[in-house]
Amino acid sequence: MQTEQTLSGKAVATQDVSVSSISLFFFRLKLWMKSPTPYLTLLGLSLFILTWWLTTEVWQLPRFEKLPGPVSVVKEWVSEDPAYGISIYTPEYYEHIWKSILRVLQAFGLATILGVPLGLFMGWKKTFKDYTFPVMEILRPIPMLAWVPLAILMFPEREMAIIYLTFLGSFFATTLNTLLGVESIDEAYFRAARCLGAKSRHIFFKVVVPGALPFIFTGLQISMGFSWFSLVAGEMLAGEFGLGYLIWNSFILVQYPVIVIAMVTLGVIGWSSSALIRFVGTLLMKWQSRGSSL
Amino acid sequence: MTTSTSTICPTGTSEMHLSPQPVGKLSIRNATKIYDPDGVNVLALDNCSMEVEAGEFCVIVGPSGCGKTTLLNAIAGFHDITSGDIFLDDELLCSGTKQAEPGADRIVVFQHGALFPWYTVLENVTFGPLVQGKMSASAAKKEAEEILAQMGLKGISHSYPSEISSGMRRRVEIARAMMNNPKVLLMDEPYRAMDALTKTIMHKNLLDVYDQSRKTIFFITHDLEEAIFLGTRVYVMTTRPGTIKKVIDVDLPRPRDYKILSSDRYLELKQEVIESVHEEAKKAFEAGEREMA
Amino acid sequence: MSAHEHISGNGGPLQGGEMQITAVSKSFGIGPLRQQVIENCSFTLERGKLTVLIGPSGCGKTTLINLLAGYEAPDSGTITVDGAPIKGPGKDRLVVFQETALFPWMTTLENVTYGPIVRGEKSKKEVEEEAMHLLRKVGLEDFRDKFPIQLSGGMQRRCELVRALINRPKIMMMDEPFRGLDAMTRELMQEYYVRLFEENHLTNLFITSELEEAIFLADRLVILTNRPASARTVIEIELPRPREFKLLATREYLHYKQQALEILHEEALKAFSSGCGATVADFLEAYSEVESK
Amino acid sequence: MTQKKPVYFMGINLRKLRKSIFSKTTYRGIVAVIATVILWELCARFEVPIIGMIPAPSSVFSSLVEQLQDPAYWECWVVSYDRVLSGFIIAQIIGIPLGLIMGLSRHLRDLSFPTLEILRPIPPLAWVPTAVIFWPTPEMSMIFVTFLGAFFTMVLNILGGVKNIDVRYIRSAQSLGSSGFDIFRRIVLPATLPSLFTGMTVGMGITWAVVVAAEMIASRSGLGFLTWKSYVAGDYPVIVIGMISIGIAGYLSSAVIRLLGDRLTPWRKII
Repeated sequence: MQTEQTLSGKAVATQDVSVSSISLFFFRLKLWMKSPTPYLTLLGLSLFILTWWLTTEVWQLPRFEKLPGPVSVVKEWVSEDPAYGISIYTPEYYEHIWKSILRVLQAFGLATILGVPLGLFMGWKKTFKDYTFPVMEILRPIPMLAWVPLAILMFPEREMAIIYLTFLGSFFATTLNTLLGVESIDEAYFRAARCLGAKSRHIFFKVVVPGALPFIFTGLQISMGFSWFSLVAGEMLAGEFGLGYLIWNSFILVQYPVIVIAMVTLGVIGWSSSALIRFVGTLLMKWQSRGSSL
Repeated sequence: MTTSTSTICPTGTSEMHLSPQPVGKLSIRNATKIYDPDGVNVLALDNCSMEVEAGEFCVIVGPSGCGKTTLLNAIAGFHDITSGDIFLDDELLCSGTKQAEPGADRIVVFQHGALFPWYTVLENVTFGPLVQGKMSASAAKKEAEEILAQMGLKGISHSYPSEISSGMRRRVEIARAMMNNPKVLLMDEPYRAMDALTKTIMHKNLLDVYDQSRKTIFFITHDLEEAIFLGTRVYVMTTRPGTIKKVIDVDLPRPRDYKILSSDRYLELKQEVIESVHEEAKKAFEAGEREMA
Repeated sequence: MSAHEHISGNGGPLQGGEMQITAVSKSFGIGPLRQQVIENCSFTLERGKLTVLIGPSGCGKTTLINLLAGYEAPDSGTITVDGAPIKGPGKDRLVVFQETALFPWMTTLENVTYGPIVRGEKSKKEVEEEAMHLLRKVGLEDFRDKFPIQLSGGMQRRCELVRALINRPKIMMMDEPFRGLDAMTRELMQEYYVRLFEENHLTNLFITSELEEAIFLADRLVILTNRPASARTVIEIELPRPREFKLLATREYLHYKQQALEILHEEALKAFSSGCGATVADFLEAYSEVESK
Repeated sequence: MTQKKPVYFMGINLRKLRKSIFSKTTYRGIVAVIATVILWELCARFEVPIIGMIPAPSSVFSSLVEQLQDPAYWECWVVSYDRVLSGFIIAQIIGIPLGLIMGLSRHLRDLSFPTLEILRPIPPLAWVPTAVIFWPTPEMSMIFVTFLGAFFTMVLNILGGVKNIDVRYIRSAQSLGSSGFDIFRRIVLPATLPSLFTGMTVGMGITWAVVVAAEMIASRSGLGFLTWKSYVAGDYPVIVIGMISIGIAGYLSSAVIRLLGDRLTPWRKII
């Protein structure tokens, strides 16, 4: 199978040289524009927004009438003088965003710094795994959000409690995926390294770490999702500032369009953070991407 | 490609008798291995004995699951044997009480290849000397480039393994092994799953390396044609529990090329091997089905 | 493995068909991405003969079989079975795929009876009886209620053969069916398959990239050119039937092998001059040196 | 050289079982868990900062005895399970057909996938206020949020499962004379089952997390509320009991799904 793939791959590669890569990109773009995909995508999105608009603002169906409609949301969002105090022109909006990002960064960073080495070590030394893994397995089924009251109790400050919650969410995902990554490394690589005279520390840094990288990054992506998930809950229950708090506060103060603004903002930031991790992953794992792109 | 230089065979020259002392003599005496998976004993090797001369190209053939790889792993030091002794150059390598330590004097070329995918070709080839601290980075790089060039692999040293063809990958793996000047090269069905054309190239390349270095090569395969074409001696193993059933001296002259494939002697040898292996293969096949039922 | 009995089951003898491929072309993509995979390819699958297609890896063999099976339509040219042009996939032409395409969620028996049952030609009981009859012949009767994952590689291939045969196809198409099996099992499967063929004399098309396998099996050997693929040469293999493995050590076999290798080499040369493929370059390098010696 | 033969009892390889029970791994695991509990007790006794705030295992145990006899505690289990199951089942009813249709029809996929992609990164809990505004009863809004948690995972897993079906299976079936609905029923459906169950397992995990949080935020019943109430009331050991109960409840639900998955996809088990 391998040679066949390489062979056909090379055949494509030689063609790419004869046509320049820019013109090829435009050709692909043109092909894509000719296919129904972009139009259906647009249609789907407009249908969604149209339904939202019609049900809430035009027909004002029962139950829907209370929901904020797209027009009121967008108006509020881009207004220089927003009725409820949150728009792209108000510093408060950015303060909420920044606070949430900061919390996720701290928690996620801590989870990565602790989780990755722990996972690597668990995968590398079986004895260590024997002792630590059962404890983790017992803690794992407890949803991270069930920790909320205990977290508030444990930490003197609310801020620390929220960060702790967010940290818990990502810590398990990171550790377990790293462990899985080490265990997925083909035994032949360990054997080859030992054959070539590698000592323990060489094996750790030159086989275990790079070999587990793909799984580590999958883990980081999942853990980033979890961070946002638990952050919102933490902020809703115990926050001052932050997007989760903004959602809950706007609900209590009956400032409904702000809820939607905060939700969409959360979605965009959450999506961008996973995209960023994917990007860093591709950069670090050139040996994977270069091979497959060929 | 055929010019012999000092880099690819640092200890010897193309003529064997000139080298001061050929190394890499393997003596396997009464090796027995019992596995214990799931609390069930499986006899993988049963009193297996063989003497591999220094500088011999020794080929082991036998049906799948007959214990060929078990033997290779014991020599490489990946696991122990239950009883018996294995000597390398008259020094005890492993026995029933002692597991061999994996080391750069016995390098394995693996069945599915084990180039580190996360390192470039050059980083792979220089891995051995660098982790052993035997060479400086620049010296290792220079020597690696030379070896790669001799094996016809110029210009790929900064590619990743996933970017080159499977045939090239195998050659890089041999280059990585030769970089350490091992006493024995252990090859575990390295050309399995390659198509006929690629195999042709691989054989020629391996014969070149062998003719220049005269390393002891311990080669495991399923492919009988390959066995006779490459080997100095072919050892036929029985189906599990594995022991040596027959030793066939391949008295074809070296250096070998494809003309040998049409010689009468080659056909005779092939006949002989087909007969003894086919019988074992059928036994193994039927035993496998009985086991599954 | 009692393959020497007649395998047609209890539904009368099987009747092979004749397939005519005339000036077939196929390309993928458009504009600068267009790749001509098959160009002006013509050959005939003669009634009751075993035709083997061989060509370099990635030359478009699998695309060709997709066209013949009717999964894809050719850009131009015609494909007829017994004079009638084909329309889409049909049970008169059955494909046995690379690796295995047994449905993993069905047991051996369910897999085999799938075809007749969905077509509803016979009662379930009749179909199952016939399936059991066939399974018994290939030694799989004890495995009727096992899932494919519980069968060994060789058993899976035999189950696939039965799944195809029970539909009484006019033409059997085998797309590198033994790829991925180890060499020993592969040889046994080849022997087994050739017995089946010699019993039935269905029209068979067998695609492979292994030359040895090709010559051992074939009545007619069609050598394909490199991309874009077309039939380059047809060699009639007049080795005696029934075929035995000893054949591989005879002069006649060797003669065919060298004849075919020469043509494959020429094809590799052409492919190289059109700038295609590292494997081909490797091959050329090795092979040219052999010739110049 | 005598060979030991496997000993079977009710289809279980006894030697293998004995080997795995009396292994170092089991022994080390038990030691580790016991050590953790002792450490936890000590931390609480000596009032170590942060960790010491967690109620000690001894006090948790004594209040557990009380709770187990209290019908209100069991009421919480019923209520939470009720919510999880309603949300989860609705997610299956809507998610499975949607995922299948999106996998089979390219046009429908193009049409609906972007909308899903936009809604998916919004954490489910961010929907709580909107749900409370929209649905007439708090119960319904909670089930809606629960539903959301499982829904996206289901759709994406099934979509992936359908798209990854090996084309050779479809082609074989076509050759063998099968077509239309029969291919759907006998090929597409079973081929998607493994990824469907993966989606269900992941979805069940998310569902519990969502229910617990939603109960804390916007409800007056259920296991999540039990934990929150205990915190507010200062009955700290019950917080730990609530957490453990939630852990057990979540684990049981996943175990049932795994069991169901193994039953319905027997071909994945090896031997």
